[in-house]
Amino acid sequence: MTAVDVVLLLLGALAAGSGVLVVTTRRLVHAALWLVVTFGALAGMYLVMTAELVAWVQVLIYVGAVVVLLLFGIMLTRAPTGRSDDLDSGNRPAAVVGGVVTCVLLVTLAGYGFSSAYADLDTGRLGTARAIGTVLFRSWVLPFELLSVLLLAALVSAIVLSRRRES
Amino acid sequence: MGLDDDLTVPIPVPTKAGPGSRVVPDPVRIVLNWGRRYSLWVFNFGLACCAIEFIATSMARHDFIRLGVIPFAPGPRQADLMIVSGTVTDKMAPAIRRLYEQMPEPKYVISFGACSNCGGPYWDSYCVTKGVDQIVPVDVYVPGCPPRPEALLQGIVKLQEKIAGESLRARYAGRRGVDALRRPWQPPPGAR
Amino acid sequence: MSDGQRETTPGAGLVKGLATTLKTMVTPSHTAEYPHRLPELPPRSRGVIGLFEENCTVCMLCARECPDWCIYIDSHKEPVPPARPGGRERSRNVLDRFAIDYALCMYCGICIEACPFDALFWSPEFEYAEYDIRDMTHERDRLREWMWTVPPPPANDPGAPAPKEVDAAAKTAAKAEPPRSNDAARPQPPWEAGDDGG
Amino acid sequence: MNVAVEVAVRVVLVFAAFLLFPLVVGYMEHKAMAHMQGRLGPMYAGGFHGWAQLVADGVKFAQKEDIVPADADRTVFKLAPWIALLPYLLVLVVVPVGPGGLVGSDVDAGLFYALAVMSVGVVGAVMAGYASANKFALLGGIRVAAQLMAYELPLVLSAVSAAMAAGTLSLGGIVGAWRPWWLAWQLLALVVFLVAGVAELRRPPFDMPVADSEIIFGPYTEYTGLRFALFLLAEYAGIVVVSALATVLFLGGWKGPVLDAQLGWLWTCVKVLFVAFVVIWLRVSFPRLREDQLQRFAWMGLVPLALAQLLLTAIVKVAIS
Repeated sequence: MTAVDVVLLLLGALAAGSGVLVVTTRRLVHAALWLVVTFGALAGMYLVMTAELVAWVQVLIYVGAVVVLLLFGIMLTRAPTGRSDDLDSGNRPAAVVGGVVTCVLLVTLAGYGFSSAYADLDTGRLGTARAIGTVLFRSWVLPFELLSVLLLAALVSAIVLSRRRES
Repeated sequence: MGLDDDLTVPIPVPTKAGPGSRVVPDPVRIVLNWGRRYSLWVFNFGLACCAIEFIATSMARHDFIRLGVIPFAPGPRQADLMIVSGTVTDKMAPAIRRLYEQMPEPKYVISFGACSNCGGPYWDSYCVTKGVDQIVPVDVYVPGCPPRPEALLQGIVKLQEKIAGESLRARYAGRRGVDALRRPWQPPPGAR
Repeated sequence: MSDGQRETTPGAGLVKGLATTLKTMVTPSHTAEYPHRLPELPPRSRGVIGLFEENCTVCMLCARECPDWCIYIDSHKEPVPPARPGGRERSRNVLDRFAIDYALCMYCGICIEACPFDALFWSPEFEYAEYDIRDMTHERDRLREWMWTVPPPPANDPGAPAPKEVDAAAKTAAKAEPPRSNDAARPQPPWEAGDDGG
Repeated sequence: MNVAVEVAVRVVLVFAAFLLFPLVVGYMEHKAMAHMQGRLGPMYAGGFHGWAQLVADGVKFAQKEDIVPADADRTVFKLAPWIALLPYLLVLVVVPVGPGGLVGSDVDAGLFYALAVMSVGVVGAVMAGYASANKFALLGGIRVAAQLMAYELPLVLSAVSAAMAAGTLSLGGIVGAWRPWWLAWQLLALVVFLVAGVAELRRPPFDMPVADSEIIFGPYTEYTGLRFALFLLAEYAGIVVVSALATVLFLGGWKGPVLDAQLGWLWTCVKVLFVAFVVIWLRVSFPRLREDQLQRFAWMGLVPLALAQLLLTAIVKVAIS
């Protein structure tokens, strides 16, 4: 076990731990703030795995935008500084079951799908912007464009949904 | 400064100052005093015509930033110096007291003009507080009705001299703060 | 580009704003540096009231006219020996205390106008902020010190008629009355003394 | 061993710059603003033209009473200033000051690193707004969040334009590829970047979140003493960082008319201070925008402009290659 492994494990534990705190804390805003820690730990894991660009994009998009958006939403609707006991919905068992099933599914899928994938970390050029750009716009350009169409559809539908009926 | 020599009722020590003020060997004390002296973020409590003179002092011609009086602290929490300029009415008094208490220690008050010194022209009005020093302790009184902007500058210089010579330990060890409000009956001037 | 078009160019206002501030920055500032340089106060500035106590007869008019009641006067009577032997003994008022509470004073100047004997004068001094409100009541020695800071009245505008009292005094002088002796014995205000000396 | 010493020296240098430059910018703000308003600014603190005004402020803030409101979320309240301040320190590490690796640490995707870390700083202000248990602070926090979301996009897009032009995400690489004629080519991106940067720092005229005449001081309403000073420091450090990024991306960093190799760091400093001066200049010249004007300006003005610049960059890039 190398030092990198240890750091990776620690970061993973941090991500998982703060993830649990996100769903168990009784303070709404704390949940969002723990989410920052989770995303930060995730970004750290990407870094350790030499996926530099992904790490910074993770921070930029998730911490810088998504969490801020979440906080914005929370503060816009309600912002109790104290504990709020109605955060717990009483669906804990179902949530645990759902979480475990998802976890197993994901781990299995990832295990099967990428068990044969091999990356040479020693060259250290895998996670750079150039490498990712090359791969993205050469081998994976079709899925990438499909995804962008999906996002566009989501955007358009959000606009349609939020439009006021003119009648 | 014989404000509270003859105070009989013990009053709890007001509040703690920031951590930096508790270390007070002499050279440090001079540095600390220097910092407080030249960084007086001012909080304007303008209530009447004196406020106009106060604003004039903050403007380009007199520009009290030269003396380190930074206008205007956004709120009481960031302020070091409150300048009460104008007629303090009994209705406004609680607000002044409250904002004064919201300021963090160490804090200073300048009473600017006759009305806030002791009621001024409204000394026998039913609704005017006879001097802001009845509700908050005042460090420097600036006379005038209204005083010239230069008079305020002189008051500020005077306050800075006072700050340069003071010791925070003495300030907080003694019973200062609210006790000026509860000082005993004052003999009429001249009977001293 | 014509002027009309320039008015509507987007961003022209923004540029103008930037230019204004920049221009102000490179021109000298107009700050009066008070603690270093004393201000040049206009004549008849109402800074503080000085007392010329030789003129005061303790008539109490000022204290009674003061809207704030901020003037404190104490006095006692002293017998004055008769002018001639065998004459009746007179009494005169002697000023014991003359104090003005500048915390209360509203600088209306009514006392100065009410004084029939010209004992009170406006001085432009303004530097008397205090740490304690009780120190704002200034006794007569301090008021007398302020008296020496009273500036001479500004000269009349060219061609203006002389003030009424000067006219009256000139007429009286024209009647060629011999000067009363106690006038000469009375100490003179500084500007008059200055006139004599210079 | 040598590596450790070198790292230590770099860390110390970056830290010194982090402490010194905000003070210089703060003093410059005092003086420039004063003279732009026909005043003199601080004159007494420290003797010569009040050079020590901000030092005095710091000394004073250190001895102020430390107030945490009774209803506040204490942990978050105390943590917020640090979260607001530290990202700027971390960004300063990757800003290249001179040729030949004169940089705290050369990160490959330096541009993305800088933008990502900078956006974290805003979380500090949002935390402060929420944790103060004060309605003005809350309003300020909401405005901060809304402003960040509006201005992050044009900021990133205009920065990306520079990266596209240079063909690299490394900040040092961008400066290396920079040519003087880019000033014309990337002018629009420079303007958008500066405006969005000023807005992201919540500086006037985009200071609705802290508008002290409307909502006291927004998220910082309840902060006193050292913690408030940290927020102030974060603001000035933010100016330095945004100016440094603008310098590196659009103004050619260490490249100057003469003596690039020897005096590169000096050119960088001069340019950074100049951009910081422009930021202050904007503050003095323009009144505060309204909240809705701000959002409209971002979404309907800056974003299309940034996209247009991106298109122009792409066209020119293809044409010259």
